[in-house]
Amino acid sequence: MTTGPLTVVKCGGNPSVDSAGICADVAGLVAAGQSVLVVHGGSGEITRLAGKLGIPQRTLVSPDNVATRYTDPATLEVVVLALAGGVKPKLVAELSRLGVPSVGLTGLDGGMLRARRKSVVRSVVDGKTILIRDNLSGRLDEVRPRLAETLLQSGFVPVVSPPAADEHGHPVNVDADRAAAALAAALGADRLVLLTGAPGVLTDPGDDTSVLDTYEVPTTGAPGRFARGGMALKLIAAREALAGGVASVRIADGRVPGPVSRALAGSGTAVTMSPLPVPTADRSSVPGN
Amino acid sequence: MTTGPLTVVKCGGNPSVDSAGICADVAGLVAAGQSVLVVHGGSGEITRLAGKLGIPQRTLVSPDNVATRYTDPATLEVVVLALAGGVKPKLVAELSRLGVPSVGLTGLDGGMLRARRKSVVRSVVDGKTILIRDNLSGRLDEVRPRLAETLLQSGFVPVVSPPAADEHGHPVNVDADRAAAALAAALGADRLVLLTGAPGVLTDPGDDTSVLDTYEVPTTGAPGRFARGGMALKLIAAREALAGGVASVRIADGRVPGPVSRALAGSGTAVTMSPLPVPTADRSSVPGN
Amino acid sequence: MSTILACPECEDDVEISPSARLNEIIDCAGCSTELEILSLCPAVLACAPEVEEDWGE
Amino acid sequence: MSTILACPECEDDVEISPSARLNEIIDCAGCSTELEILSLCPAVLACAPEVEEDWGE
Ligand SMILES: [Zn+2]
Ligand SMILES: [Zn+2]
Repeated sequence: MTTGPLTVVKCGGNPSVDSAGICADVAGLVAAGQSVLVVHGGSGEITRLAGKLGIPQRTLVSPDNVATRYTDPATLEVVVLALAGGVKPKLVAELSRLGVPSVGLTGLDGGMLRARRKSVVRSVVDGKTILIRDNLSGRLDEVRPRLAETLLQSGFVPVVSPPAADEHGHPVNVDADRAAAALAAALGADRLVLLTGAPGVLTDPGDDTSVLDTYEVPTTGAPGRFARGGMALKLIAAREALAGGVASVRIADGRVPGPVSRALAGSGTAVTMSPLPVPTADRSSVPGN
Repeated sequence: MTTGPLTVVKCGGNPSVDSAGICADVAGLVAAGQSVLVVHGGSGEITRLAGKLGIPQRTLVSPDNVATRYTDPATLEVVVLALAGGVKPKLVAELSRLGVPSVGLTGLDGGMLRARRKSVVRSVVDGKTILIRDNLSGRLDEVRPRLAETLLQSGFVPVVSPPAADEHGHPVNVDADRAAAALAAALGADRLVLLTGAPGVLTDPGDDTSVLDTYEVPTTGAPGRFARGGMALKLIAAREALAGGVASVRIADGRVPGPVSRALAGSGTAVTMSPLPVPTADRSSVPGN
Repeated sequence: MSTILACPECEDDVEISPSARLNEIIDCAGCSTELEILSLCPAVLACAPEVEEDWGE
Repeated sequence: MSTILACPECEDDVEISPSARLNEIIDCAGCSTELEILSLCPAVLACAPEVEEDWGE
């Protein structure tokens, strides 16, 4: 029913990100005849619910110093509860109140997000490298876009989050930024907006005014010298979207009023990829359709 | 994509109901070219999660002795967590493992289920009738079937549960049996199967062999003398489906292997409605489309 | 000790027992109106709101 | 007291310190193979499984 450009918006689990403002912007885009797909995380809600349920939260730190949530089976249950039962119905209800027909989905629905579970991961604990085998997280290796396409064509706004399904059909946690990038690529989206708790890519993480207008990620390997902490993940997600054919990828502030419209108007950091003639590994790992 | 008959299956929150068997039956129907929509409750999971979260569960008993869950705001949050984040992803994952592309939905998605919140309800406490004003439950008054139709036409099995949205777009709990009946009527379903923790309508609730082959509900008022406890709700739901044009409505055992195929083969109780020439109030309260 | 109030509908005496509860419904003996106890101390009565009768909810 | 085991790859001595942890990775000084401590008491070593290197996960 809609024929305008498709924008994929990822809003974080950062509690400071303004979900009401995001929903209002989505409503504006939809009213203007555009298509939108929303991807969300929910780290704040996961932590809150895990605390209430008395499930200890641990962090895995890889030997190259990337921190991720240790998703043991009890934590995966909390992740799904918090995302599918907490964050998502609130976003859907808010969009609905704004007159936007939206549909909450996880990667399990319609077999949309498929991941390969990492059966063994390394984590650094007290300076020692330990192998962890019960971590239920994975790397996205396939997007089946038919469900999202069907809904977008009928004028619905899909609201998507982890988990994905592993090779045996069991839920696994995946990175929501990279899920947004993979969906944007698979759906042939025109734009990907990754909202975060910072004004964009900063040269000095302590100085919000050090935001870069543009940032060029290398086609392979580490995403570069201003990629610290969670920003490294976002830049890898951005690269995957660019490699998958998404023309415009921006990392922008989710804490301001009208965060999506501001980002689309040019605030935040536009991510580009240094050109390379050969196809990258990332491109082949996320099929376009 | 499917052109066969549409069956709506309601599976209860009763932990004894065999959800793996239900999913296998749904897969069989889909493989045979039929369409299926699943509606689920989750009272067991709601009670379990409320207990873990330390949220006391109370029951409202109406002056005519019907018991319902007291859904204060904290309980509504648990209801949504348990249904959308607990029961539903497990059903979707199980169907997916069986090769059935399914999509988990609540009544909020696509504005599918609309309810009028009962701002005041009566409850009997210690022999006194008390008015309760913070109960977030409502009576379904509109089904917007477009989302479910879109998914069914594309070959997906919708897996639906409460909550519904009230007149202000806020979530409210609704009875899942009646939601199944309203969806069956609105979608023009051929068959409604209400699975429960009993072999059907019993003349003696203590004797599983006292199951009736058929049960005729009056067109209005109390559903009759064998309608005790939760069975009264199911018979009212059955009546609403029949009044809405669903040709076949059965109440059958969800605890046995192959519960759906057994019910469709004639086990359990077929519910009929005593004929009455004038339209009933129930018919007008659940529009067909 | 019971409290005596006037029925807001017919002004007959209505007795509120010491065991009465907030939001309890009592019937006026004079006019049969259903009254709700809106407050216990001080005792306040009002006509009870109509509640939709709905089989099975 | 440290335990000494033979490297399953090159049979060189590998020292397991008293502070070693289950599933810890240690490098064999002789052949540089990564070894995993599969059990502490008794100490058991095996070649560590390959772990996919994946930036950003
Ligand atoms: Zn009176
Ligand atoms: Zn060695």
